[in-house]
Amino acid sequence: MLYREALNRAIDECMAVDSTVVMLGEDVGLYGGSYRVSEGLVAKYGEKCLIDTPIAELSIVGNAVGMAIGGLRPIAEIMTANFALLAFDQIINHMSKYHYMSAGKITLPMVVRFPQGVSKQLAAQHSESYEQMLAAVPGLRVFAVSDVNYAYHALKKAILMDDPVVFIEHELLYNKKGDVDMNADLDPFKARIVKEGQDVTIVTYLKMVDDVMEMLPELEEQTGKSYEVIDLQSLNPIDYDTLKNSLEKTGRLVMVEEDHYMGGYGAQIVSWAAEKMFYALDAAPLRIAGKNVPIPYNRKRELASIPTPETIKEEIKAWGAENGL
Amino acid sequence: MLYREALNRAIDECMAVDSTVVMLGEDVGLYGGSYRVSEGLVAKYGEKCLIDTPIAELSIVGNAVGMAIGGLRPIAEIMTANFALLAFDQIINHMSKYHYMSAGKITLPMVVRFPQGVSKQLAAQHSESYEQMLAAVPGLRVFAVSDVNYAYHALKKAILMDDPVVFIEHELLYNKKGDVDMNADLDPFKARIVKEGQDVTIVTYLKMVDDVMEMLPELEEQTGKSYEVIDLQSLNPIDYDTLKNSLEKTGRLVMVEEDHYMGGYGAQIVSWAAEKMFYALDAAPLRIAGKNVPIPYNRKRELASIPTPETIKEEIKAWGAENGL
Amino acid sequence: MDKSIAEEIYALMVLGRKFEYAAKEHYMTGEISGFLHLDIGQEALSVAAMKAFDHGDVFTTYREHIMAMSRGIEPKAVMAELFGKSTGVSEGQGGSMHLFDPSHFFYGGDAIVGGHIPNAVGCAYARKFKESEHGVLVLFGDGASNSGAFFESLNIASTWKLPLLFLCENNQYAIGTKITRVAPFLEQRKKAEPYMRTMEVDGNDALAVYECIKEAQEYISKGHGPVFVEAMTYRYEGHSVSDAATYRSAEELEIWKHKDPIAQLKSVLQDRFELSSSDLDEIDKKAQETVDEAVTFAQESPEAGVETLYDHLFKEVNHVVS
Amino acid sequence: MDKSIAEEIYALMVLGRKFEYAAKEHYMTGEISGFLHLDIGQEALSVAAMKAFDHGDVFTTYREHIMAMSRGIEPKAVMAELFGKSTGVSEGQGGSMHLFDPSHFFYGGDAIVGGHIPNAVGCAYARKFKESEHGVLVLFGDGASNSGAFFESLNIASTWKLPLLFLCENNQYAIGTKITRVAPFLEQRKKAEPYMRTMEVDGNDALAVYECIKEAQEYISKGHGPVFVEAMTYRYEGHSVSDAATYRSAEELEIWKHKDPIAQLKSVLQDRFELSSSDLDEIDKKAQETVDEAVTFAQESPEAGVETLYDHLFKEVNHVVS
Ligand SMILES: Cc1ncc(C[n+]2csc(CCOP(=O)(O)OP(=O)(O)O)c2C)c(N)n1
Ligand SMILES: Cc1ncc(C[n+]2csc(CCOP(=O)(O)OP(=O)(O)O)c2C)c(N)n1
Ligand SMILES: [Mg+2]
Ligand SMILES: [Mg+2]
Repeated sequence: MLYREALNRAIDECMAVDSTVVMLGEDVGLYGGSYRVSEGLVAKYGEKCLIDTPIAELSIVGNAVGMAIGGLRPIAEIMTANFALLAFDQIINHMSKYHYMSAGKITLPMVVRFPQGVSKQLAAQHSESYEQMLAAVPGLRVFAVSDVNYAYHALKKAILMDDPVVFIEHELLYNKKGDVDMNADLDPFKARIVKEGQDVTIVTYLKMVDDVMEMLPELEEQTGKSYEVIDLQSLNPIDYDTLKNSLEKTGRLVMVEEDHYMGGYGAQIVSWAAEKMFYALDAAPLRIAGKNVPIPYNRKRELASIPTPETIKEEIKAWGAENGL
Repeated sequence: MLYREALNRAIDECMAVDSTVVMLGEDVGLYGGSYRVSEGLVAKYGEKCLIDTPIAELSIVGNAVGMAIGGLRPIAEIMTANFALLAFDQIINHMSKYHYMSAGKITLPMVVRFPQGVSKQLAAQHSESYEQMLAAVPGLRVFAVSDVNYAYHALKKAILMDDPVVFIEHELLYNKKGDVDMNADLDPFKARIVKEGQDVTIVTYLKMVDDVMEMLPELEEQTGKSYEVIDLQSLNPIDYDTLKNSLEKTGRLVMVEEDHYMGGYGAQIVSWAAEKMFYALDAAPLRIAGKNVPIPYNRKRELASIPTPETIKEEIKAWGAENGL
Repeated sequence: MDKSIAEEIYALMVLGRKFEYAAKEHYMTGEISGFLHLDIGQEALSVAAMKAFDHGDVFTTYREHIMAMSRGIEPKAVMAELFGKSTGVSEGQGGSMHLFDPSHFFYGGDAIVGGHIPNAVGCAYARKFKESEHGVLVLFGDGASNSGAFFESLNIASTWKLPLLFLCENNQYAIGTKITRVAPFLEQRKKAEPYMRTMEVDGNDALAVYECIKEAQEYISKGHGPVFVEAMTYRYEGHSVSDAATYRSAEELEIWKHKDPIAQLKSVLQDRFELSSSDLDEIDKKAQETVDEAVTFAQESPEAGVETLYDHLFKEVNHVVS
Repeated sequence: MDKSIAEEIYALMVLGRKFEYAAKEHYMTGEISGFLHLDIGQEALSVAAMKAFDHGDVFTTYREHIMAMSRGIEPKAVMAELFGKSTGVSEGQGGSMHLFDPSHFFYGGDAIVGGHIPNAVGCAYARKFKESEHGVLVLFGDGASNSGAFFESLNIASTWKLPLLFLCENNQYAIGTKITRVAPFLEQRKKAEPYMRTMEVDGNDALAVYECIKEAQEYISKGHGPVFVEAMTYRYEGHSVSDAATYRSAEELEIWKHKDPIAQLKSVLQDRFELSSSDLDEIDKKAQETVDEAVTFAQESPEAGVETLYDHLFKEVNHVVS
């Protein structure tokens, strides 16, 4: 099934088992969601559970917080990451803090979902990534799942658990195909080893997992080395154990992310490795990330502003050569 | 003069030389600003230039963007960092992007200022720091100046230059005393070496500079080592050259920041050092940062959630001992 | 209006005022810290609205001690919260601005101006969804009535016909800024007129507030959608205890002190309900005792230790810790 | 109404529609990408408003090709922008949604619904500050009329008495959602009534739009403060070219096609101003030529190279680069 179908399935099943699960957002009801994630659900659960909202992102998240206080399990959909900025007050000042500030008296079982990243020429106001901001907020759990099967299980977990979750998707993943095993017992808080390897650990997440896997056969062939690829899945908390085990084996770290280099999420991973794994590292780590520019409309420039399979491969090769790999 | 007086002086002088400089925000006019930064200015320049706004942060920044388009040089004041979240759409989707998206046709000579950080028991919705989010936005310049003299010069530069600037202050710095040399020719884009040293480079900024300097004599005495303290001042761009020179000399890096450890701004500095200075480092770097919790009201817990001179000193000593300093 | 209700409201108003003065006193000693927003002068509104709105959820702002107590939260637990003690209503995590008690359906103390209004809208949606008897009351100031969060909420609550009572406490000032300098008119209810029924009430007249909120509660509970009540009032103290309030004239303050809500209700109790001065003294005395007890309780209570700093960060404990 | 103005408006409407169809065609070939929002069916409003508002700044949305051309920006420069070429009005950095040209006082193409309205408010403040002749026009949709940014702007523009013309293009849909499902009423001008004068106009009647905007422009330029104009209209195409618009009935679309703005103005030109069919054919022909030239120009123009990726990130070049 497609990635978006897996998300749809997860929401559908949660609504079936728990009548307090509702979803709200722009065009999520009759229209079925702008990326078709909620397609068909309004016919099954009605407009009471699939709530078309005005274009008012602050309220979408703010209302979801209130619904959770009132005993529902809301899933708030924001059409695109850039619009989530309008809801940052509600996400950061309210959703992330009420449980702690109330000493646990208020519980917010809710999810905020949105797609992010560079799709195709949507320009600067529709192409950004905000995991570096949201994963840094205490009191939130942040998922960014690349695998279709894990996406299904992670979203179910996010909806049915009692803590507030930000669930980040990528516009280019919605039509990705994959098998979903509904009975699998998966832990979305654990990082996923996509491919085992001996010489270098590549840490990445979301759409970059696919870009890394795309160039990997060539990279391995051209360098004669073997690379371990880790998909973080949960950006907060970070499964440091899995990273540690891998780095102890390889001694070399490459971090790949789509977002801008300056202050990007990967800085946390690399700085952690420098602090806690310094003596296990055999070489300087490498961060591959987007350029520090707003995303241009022109396709060539757009592609030049983010990592692609080709540039990832070339950067790793150059780094390997410089660092005695 | 006091830090807040230095800021006042900078604004005053800019308004005196350029009649297009205006300041807007809640209580900035008749009240003189909640931290008294604009005190007395309305009497000199009138309500046309000191604009009291409604409580509508999105509009405060959004209006400032439009004022800049219309030929003014607005300074937008947000009372506290947490409220700036309401304006993140305008800061990130508009202020940072119009110049680039328009291929330079639109210019936004504007400043957004706000204080941040833990003051005294203001609780979770009034105590946060957002430099990690804003310094990561391409198209913005971000200052966070600790020194009174530099604060004066940096704010003048920010107001009179043509690029959009986020100017971050700290609630506990406003009453800090210092001398201002109006004729000095200072470059606020350069990091400031607060104290020279040989064995360890401590990188920090804003209020933590003072906390580091407070414990430094004891630390040096107790460890018998000499520490170089660097105040970043400009968080974007980063003056990597100054850091590089220092690390080449000391081979050891400690990064101190008040914000939460997870994804904090310091991760960028440490990850950069790991990437670019790896072979110059003699030991694992250390990041000292706040705990990953919203800031509690209770004073003891509040203090336990952020670095203090005492904990900074103890963490550095323990790290030094573990890393053969 | 029942005598016993009037008396109960009066007793809470007296308690409230004494509580606020005690809080101020212990702020000066340093036992209380942070921002402390006193409700003195506005007791009629805070108490009578809570008493009238007897079934439903309440969302309010950082100026909420008296509302919390009127909802039934123990004065001790409120004072201990101000002292940052673990016996406080939010165990010292929140302080004066953040008093949460779902067992009293009280979600009080949001410190983001306007930020709690969308939360109240969502809660009203949940109540309607569950076909509950509960409606929701959301209190906010004249300053909050300029925020995007407020405006979006008027529109949404009206579209969804929610059982939501918007209660605007118009004390004419947002910190140092007079409302008429940052809005085109004094009466904030005009903003709600395109969307819903509006009502106005003298916020210093406790019994009028009581009747008005009762009527509004009945209206929303009948499924007519939201309603907007505006109450004019005035705070005697500065915005918070660190504000000297030099932006207002002494005359303006005097005018309002002549309309003092406690004095007004006192006359009514004496004239209409024939309470004797010894009855009134008794109320006073009991209030003072309660406040003194609350202070002693707060002083003697323990602080939460720093070893539990990570408690309540999440409800579900995860095996992977960041 | 002057004949030459009516003719000019008609010519631009015809040009606009042909331009939009050409853009759609070249989207299908892949030469244009991203989001492409067509203005077909709404040409009367887009053209006549721009022609009437002849001195002042214009802030608008992502559905702005026709407005940009009506403001005087070359069709070539607009088409080249859609193609992502360096000869485009934003040098290919912005694309269809971001056409900026301060030399024509056109700040068009914000892709954050409602996000440009506070910018327009600020610009109007600057114009008033400088005692300029300029007022500001801000165009937005029915969907944007639910956003906090919009509501805050009504309040602020009214408080500051700014020379700002709010122009609501009510085409009844925000992507797939009918406005009456997410607002309590169809007429969005009701939201502005507490704050300012409101006017309504048939958005498909170009001459009526022209007269109305002229009147509104005069009103704001006289210092009366802001004004709100609502124009009802309808888009024939989906929200963007990737939307099949299955949420509307064929009948509804038909009803609106009977009120086609170009056909309406054509009759007026024939009946009232006695244009011959050869005059009209000539206009058609010229429009087609202009569009064809624009496409050829766009196709033949160069793309900006990736080596200039960092150009225009900042205006002031700093010695320290991040
Ligand atoms: C979003 C936001 N902006 C600014 C502030 C700072 N602030 C706290 S209270 C206040 C005034 C609020 O006035 P009003 O709504 O009238 O309530 P009152 O204090 O009069 O009860 C302001 C500006 C804040 N807490 N939140
Ligand atoms: C803040 C924000 N939220 C959501 C979107 C996605 N979006 C783009 S256009 C649109 C509908 C806008 O409708 P309306 O204002 O009526 O304008 P129209 O498209 O009808 O011209 C939406 C929801 C956006 N671009 N920005
Ligand atoms: Mg007030
Ligand atoms: Mg529309």
